[in-house]
Amino acid sequence: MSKWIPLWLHKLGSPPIFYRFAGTLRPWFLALALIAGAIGLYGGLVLAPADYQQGDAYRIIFIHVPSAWMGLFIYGVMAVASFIALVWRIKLAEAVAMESAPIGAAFTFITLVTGSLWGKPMWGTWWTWDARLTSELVLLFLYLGVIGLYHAFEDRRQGARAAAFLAIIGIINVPIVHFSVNWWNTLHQGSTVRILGPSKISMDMLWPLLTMMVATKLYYVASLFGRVRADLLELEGGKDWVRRIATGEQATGEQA
Amino acid sequence: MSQFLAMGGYAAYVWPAYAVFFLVLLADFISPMLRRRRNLRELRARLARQTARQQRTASPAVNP
Amino acid sequence: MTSAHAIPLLQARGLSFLRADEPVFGPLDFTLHPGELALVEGDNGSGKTTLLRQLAGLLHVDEGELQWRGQPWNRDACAGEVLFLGHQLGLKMDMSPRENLHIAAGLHGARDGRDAASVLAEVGLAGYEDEPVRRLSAGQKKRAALARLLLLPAVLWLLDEPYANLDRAGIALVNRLLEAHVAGRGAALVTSHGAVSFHGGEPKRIRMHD
Amino acid sequence: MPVLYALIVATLFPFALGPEDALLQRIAGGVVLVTVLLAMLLALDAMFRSDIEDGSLEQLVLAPQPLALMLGMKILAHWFTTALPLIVIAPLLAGMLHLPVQVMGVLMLALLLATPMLSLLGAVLVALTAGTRRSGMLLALMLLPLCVPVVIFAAGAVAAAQQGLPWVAPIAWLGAALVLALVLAPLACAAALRIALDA
Repeated sequence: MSKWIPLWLHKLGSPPIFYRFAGTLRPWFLALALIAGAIGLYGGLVLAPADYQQGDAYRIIFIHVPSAWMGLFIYGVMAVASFIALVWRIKLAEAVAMESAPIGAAFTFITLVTGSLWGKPMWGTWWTWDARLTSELVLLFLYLGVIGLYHAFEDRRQGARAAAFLAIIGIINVPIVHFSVNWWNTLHQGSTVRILGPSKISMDMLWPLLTMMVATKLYYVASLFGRVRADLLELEGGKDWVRRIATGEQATGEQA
Repeated sequence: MSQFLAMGGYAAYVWPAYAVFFLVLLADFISPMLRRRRNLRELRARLARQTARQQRTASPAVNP
Repeated sequence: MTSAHAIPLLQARGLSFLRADEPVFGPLDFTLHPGELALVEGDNGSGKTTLLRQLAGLLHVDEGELQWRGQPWNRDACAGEVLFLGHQLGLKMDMSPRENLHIAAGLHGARDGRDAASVLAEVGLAGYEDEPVRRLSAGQKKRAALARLLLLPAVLWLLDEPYANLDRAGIALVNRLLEAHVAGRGAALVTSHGAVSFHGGEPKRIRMHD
Repeated sequence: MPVLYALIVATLFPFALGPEDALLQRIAGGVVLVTVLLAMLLALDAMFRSDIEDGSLEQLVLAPQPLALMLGMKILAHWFTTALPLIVIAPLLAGMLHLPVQVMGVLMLALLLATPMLSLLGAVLVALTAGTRRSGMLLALMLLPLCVPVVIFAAGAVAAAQQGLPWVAPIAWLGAALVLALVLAPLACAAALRIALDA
């Protein structure tokens, strides 16, 4: 167990191999993400009926909920990659962790903005100190902390290791924040409005939602691959394989 | 169509939400592509400078 | 000079250090036995300080192998046996040399029969024991830091530019300390630009560039 | 210095909100807590700064003693010099904002449990930024998510006491968290420091 994990990781973790591997897979992931996204949005915006309580405003759910889910999911991926990076010092794991952070922050930001746009017609306010919204805001700050710490170091690998450590502290913190914010809400008897109550969600609405969740996941992989590829070129600037790419692409013309 | 765009009167909330979603993800997707282009350009410039330096140090030896 | 078959104190094979995938130095191969002094030679930016920090355990070993007394290097095995004196002297400016030595001795322990007063007298700081370090001259601060070498029971000294800021008498003092240390089966790695007049036999030389 | 800062911040609140007793009374507990937190944040950045600059942190890392234990002692010293003075003047600040006297005890208890938490958590983050140049703003950004639960429970206890509700539960949570942090934070701080100094 402790032997083959690093061995396997080292093989796929070899930057030139991963660079080619990610380069071939990325267009496929992107294409699948776009197809799934198109199907999901068609189902959500056109086919699904309006909600009997919220009218058409509920249609924000098809981007809001998948984004919220991605914000948490990417944080988990980042924490796992961070752990691998710290224990086995694998460059690729560092790149995966650090390049996941901006994507996760983007999804968390989308969650907050769309939640706010949804909340205005439903609650009559742009922002409420509801447990979920507050936790989401704290999550955004966690992401920003990781990104900020990463860029504060002059040596990028050192920065990646420090930020990876922060990411791991953060993942311990997320459930604690959620618990404490919940408790805080009961104490202060704040808004008890729930967008998604315990009510059952109809099938017409559920399948577009699930399709969108798949689409955002596929998109994450595509975006992550692109980012890690760019990162590896930067980190390995002195190596031969990067030089070959640099000189080779001049001949064939630039393509991403 | 216009009925679809009106979103039952909630167009002012639904469409901005979707716009934010797509714009943020577009920016997220394009930024590493730009970064990669810039890095490759810088790397090429560095390699060119290196070969230029080598030629400069080599030429006096040929032509003293 | 020393028996070749004895276990070396420190042995490096293909040791190098990379920063952002650019080699800072290396690969280096060298061995250091008890009773040996090695001079680390190289220009500015050749990685002398980096090498010393790596040997002290402040920087990780990525490429190459480092052995301590015949075993793979690890932090706990050589803790307390290595004394590192870097560009920053590690002196608290608001405390006196005596108090600074008390802290160091509290962390590392002290050699038998040595105390702060006697080692401070030996490095020429008699009468300055209780002056705040802040008020000492640069050379005197350096001497206060060198006093640690006399007080603490370390086998391997890693001295980064020990001659900097010192006058002629101070340079002689460093040489005297090194000679006594080597004579007592200690070992030392010293970086220096200037020529070193060392009387305890010919020192080893580690070249950073070849 | 942090004490003066706390005094200034607490003085500004009545000017901003008006000297109305009932209003000040209601926010007093929270204001004192946040003020103390900000004052501690101000001093946090300097926790290892001078030790890094004069090289004594390197000597500490290389000493043949458990690093976590030594850092624990440093954190304790930092708490004594920055947080304790703040706790001492906290009743004064609370009095200026008309906090009821009966609640004062709970406030002090909450501060006694919350400030060591902040010192411990802050120390881990400061250690992580040890290899960087200026870190003031970054430190605040990193500390905010970690101190949210601390602030919630500490202020929650005071608010509960003020409303005549049972306040033992949040205090107990704070105490439990503090015990956990006392054990784990020095270890995390040592690990973070080794990463940031790249050992």
